[in-house]
Amino acid sequence: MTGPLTLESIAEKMKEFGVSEQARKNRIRVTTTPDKVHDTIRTVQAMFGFDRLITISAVDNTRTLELIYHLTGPHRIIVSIAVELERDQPAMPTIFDILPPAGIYERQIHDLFGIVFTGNPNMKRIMLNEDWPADEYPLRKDWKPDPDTFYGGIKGERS
Amino acid sequence: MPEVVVSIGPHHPALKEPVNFKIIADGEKIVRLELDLSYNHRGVEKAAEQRDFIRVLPLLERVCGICSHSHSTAFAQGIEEIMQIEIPPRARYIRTIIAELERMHSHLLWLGVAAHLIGFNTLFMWTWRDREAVQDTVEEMSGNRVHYNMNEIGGVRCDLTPAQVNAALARLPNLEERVNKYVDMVNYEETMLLRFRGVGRLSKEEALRYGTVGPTARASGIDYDTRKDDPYLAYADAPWNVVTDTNGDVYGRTRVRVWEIQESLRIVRYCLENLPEGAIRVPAPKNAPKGEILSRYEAPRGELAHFIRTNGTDRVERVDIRTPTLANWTSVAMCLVNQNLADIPVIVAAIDPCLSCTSRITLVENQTKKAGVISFDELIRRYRSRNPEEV
Amino acid sequence: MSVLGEMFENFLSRPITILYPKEKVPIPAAFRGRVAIADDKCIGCSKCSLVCPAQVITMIDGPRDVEFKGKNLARKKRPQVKLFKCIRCGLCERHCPTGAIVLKNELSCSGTDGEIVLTE
Amino acid sequence: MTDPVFGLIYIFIFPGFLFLFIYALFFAFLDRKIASRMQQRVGPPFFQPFADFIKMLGKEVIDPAGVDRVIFDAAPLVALAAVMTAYLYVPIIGNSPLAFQGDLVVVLYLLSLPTLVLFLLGWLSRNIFSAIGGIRAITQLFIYEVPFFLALLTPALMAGTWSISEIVLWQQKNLWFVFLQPIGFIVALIGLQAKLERTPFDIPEAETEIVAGPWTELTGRRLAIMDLTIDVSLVVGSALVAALFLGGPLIPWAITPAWLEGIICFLLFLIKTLAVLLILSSIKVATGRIRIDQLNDIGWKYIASASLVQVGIVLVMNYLWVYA
Amino acid sequence: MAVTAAGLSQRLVNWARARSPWITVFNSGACNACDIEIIACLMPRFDVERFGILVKGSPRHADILIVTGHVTLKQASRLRRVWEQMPEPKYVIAMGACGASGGVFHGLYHMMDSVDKVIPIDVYVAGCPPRPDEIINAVVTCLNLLREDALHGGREWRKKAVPVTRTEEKTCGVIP
Repeated sequence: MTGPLTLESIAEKMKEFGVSEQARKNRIRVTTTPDKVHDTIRTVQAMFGFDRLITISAVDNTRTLELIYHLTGPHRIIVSIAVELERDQPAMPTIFDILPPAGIYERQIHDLFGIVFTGNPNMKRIMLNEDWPADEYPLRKDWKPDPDTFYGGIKGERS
Repeated sequence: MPEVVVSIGPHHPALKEPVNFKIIADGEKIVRLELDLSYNHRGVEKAAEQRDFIRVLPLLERVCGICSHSHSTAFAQGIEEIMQIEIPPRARYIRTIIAELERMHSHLLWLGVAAHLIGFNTLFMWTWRDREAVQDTVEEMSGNRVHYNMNEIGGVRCDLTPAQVNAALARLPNLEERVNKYVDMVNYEETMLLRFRGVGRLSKEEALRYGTVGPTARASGIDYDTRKDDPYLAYADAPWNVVTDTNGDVYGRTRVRVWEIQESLRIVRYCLENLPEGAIRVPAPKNAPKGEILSRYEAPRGELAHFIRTNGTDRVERVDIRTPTLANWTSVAMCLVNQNLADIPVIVAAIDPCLSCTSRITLVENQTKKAGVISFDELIRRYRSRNPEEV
Repeated sequence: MSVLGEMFENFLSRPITILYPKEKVPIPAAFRGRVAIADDKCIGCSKCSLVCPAQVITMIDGPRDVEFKGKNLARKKRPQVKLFKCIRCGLCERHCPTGAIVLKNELSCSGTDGEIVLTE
Repeated sequence: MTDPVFGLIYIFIFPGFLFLFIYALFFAFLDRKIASRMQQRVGPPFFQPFADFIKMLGKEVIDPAGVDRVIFDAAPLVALAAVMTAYLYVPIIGNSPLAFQGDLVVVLYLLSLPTLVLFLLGWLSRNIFSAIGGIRAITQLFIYEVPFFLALLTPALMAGTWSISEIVLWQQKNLWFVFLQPIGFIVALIGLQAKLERTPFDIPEAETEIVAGPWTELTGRRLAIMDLTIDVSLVVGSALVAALFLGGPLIPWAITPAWLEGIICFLLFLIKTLAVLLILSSIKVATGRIRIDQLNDIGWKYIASASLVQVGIVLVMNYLWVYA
Repeated sequence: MAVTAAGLSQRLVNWARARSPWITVFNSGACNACDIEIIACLMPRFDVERFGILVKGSPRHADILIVTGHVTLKQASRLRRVWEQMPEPKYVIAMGACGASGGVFHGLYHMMDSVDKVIPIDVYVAGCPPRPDEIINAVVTCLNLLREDALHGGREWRKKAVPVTRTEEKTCGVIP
């Protein structure tokens, strides 16, 4: 598999989906838009055999919510596909249909960041307690726990 | 026979960790199930954002008690790569030794627990007896049996003295002999064969499709091992092989694990004998530059991935921990359908679930093939009203 | 039935159990056990309290003159550790400039009061 | 059984209730001790089962919501009474004074009662684990009972009597049945292991699968009595196997003072039951639990056919014996 | 000294209780380390069966509840229920730093911080995780406490009120 497949060729191909750069050895980072994620993943899957989803990471960088899909395959190259979403009412098409393990990661992100993955058949509350308030997402940067509520809160961390 | 709902967990003798299975069973056969794994959610990721690099390592170590070294090493090597510092070779070797000792103790532990789950307490006792040798070694080296706290950004906390190295080397021959015995036992012991063969089978295609990692994947014939694919620490130097098996069932996973103990012993022996001289740490800056990294590490259960993003301060902006157990859960849900009620603990244990790692997770629901007589919620409600005592 | 041989071998041999309260289990020298604070060495710098991940070290009033690098210092505070809440990570020992706070290779006690504090 | 005082002593003190109680607890201790020594551990002290029993008697009794208290209290007592009664027909020192033609069948049925009681308790507990455990117990009963009965009936066929004491007498005159019917002996041991729900047949109370099966909801004295029942049936079962296959307490020659003969017979009884216990404990330690469907498979395919083969051999031997 | 049958039987029961502590382990969301060390106690090296300790699956059979770790919100109600299911007399051991205060997780958003906000704790063990010998020490401490309680005729003398939490209110709504 590794013969003609080089980092450069993959990076070159990925240019059509957005900004593509070679981050460090064996890593490619592609920045794209939400509507192209599905196509990008399909393309890397079909053309270069990226059949394994390592994880989906969500980051709140205070301006936007960022989703990063990490994929790898038998050639040991990791491609990270990053997209940015708006902070209010973030929505994202699911990739559950092409990569079944994504279901778990998507629901986890939904719980902690409030990103809705449209098309995921099972978007129930999973990680937090049953009586956790519906519109509070603890891993967002601006989330501050209410010290009076039942769920305690992060007590003053010394800096 | 009507379908019954069996709710196993979160407090159940087979499960040392809280997890809940709602199993809809037809007699002894499982029709479908629902897993709820989030009893361990603590919010470690949020806390990690608020502590500096010194204090975050003990926190990440306590994400999980069995693979504690994995988490802190994955994090430390990610931060070191962002800071662009190279740790000294001696520190690399010491980290490798601890990592492989941890893998050995984890696999021995798993073998014992798997034996316990099929009621084979003798093997349980024996493996845990022999595991004590590993634990003693680790305790001598690091000062704690479980949470070693060996890592620091830029190296390791304490050095190995020649006496410790010799004591560890002296324990290895006995351990090797015992592990060879376990290889025999796993291959020829009748009750284990009866209970493990053909249970929870995953073909190579399914294992790939459901994204399994670690021994679960390797038992299905996928040679996916981060230590070889993306060598870190001292794995490029040491002589060892990736172990695979083609069975794909619990039996295969057991065999892969016992063989991996043998490989780990080889790595530990190599590292102890070729321990380089020199410093054990380099000074690390207080703040890390801006950057992001996906740090991969082969934990005992499979590939562990830490996605770390830093923002130029002394803490991370985000650390996203993808644990091997999480990657394997989808396959468990698939394995369990149409199996026996009695096999649930074995199948679930076969991926060596580490739920506290998976602290933050999930529920997989299988699409049912068979329509029940009454609705699922109704079943649950009826069941609950009948079983107020149920935990 | 490959276990039968070893089973009867074990049956006839002595158990390997350490009869704990009577015989002590060997504790390695590196073992990180109970916290101990040497009051005469402590210069009250609060580093241990800042670095503790579990936040179990609080600084209480403890005025005393201590010697540090040949100079006499008038320290104001000294550390106090909540014994049952210590996670024995060893960070305080690693960051203490004078070696006043150490994790001894001793076992901690068990007790009925979770708030026990340790200052000496 | 003409003398009422003797009858009372026989039933309540020796070898009846009191002795049986002590011996059963001792048996439970030995069972645990052997297992722990085989695992290179020290194991419990000798008073452990007694302390457990007393402690459980002193614990709070909790009624699970919605259960019938009377049945829940009475069922363990019925089980205990059944196995204790069964013990009275097994020869301990010489022959049982209560022996009658056909007591073997009575003993076998009395020994089956604890399983039925367990099923009842599991079903009444209103706990899903207990119910599954109860169903498993009754399923297992159907599997092992046939081979076990067949295996224990072959000595009766050969001796031509349905009384345990007379079978023992027959062995005194001829040969122990363990040499004549080794297959039957093995099947009987396996059946006994299954009847007592010990590994590899602890399917109904599989701890790691269904918590404790029918036992889950039992607390306090109910649990104590059920535990004692299992211990007593261990004694009765091994005494039965010792009597039917190992020649029981009788020795082939007579010893002049009757009291000395009594003591020797009693020692023989102890040694033989302990030998059976050692075998049973070894089986327990050396195996893991099998699944109920595997038990079904193995039970009907191999164990039942083995016992049938034994019956056939016995019939042929009987034929040859009579016409020889 | 008057020796009554009732007094004797009470002494017998107290003797038996101190010699047959059956434990059940509840993982209230801990990191596994404590659970591993508890199982390590059962192993040939330490073998707690020589004290009569058995690990039971059903809380109905147990005398001592060992809670390993801090209590996550989701486990709090379950912990309370397991504790309520245990028959009297019952004792609770909180394992390690997490049991006492949440340890390194002290103050995180999805946690109750310490076990005694949910159920009363009798014995604390220090360590993260405690060594097996420390766990044995804790059980011994618990048995001493049991003897003392027997002298005082109950645990009330220690004046450990059962804490009332919001979890309890919630739980009581579920359990009939």
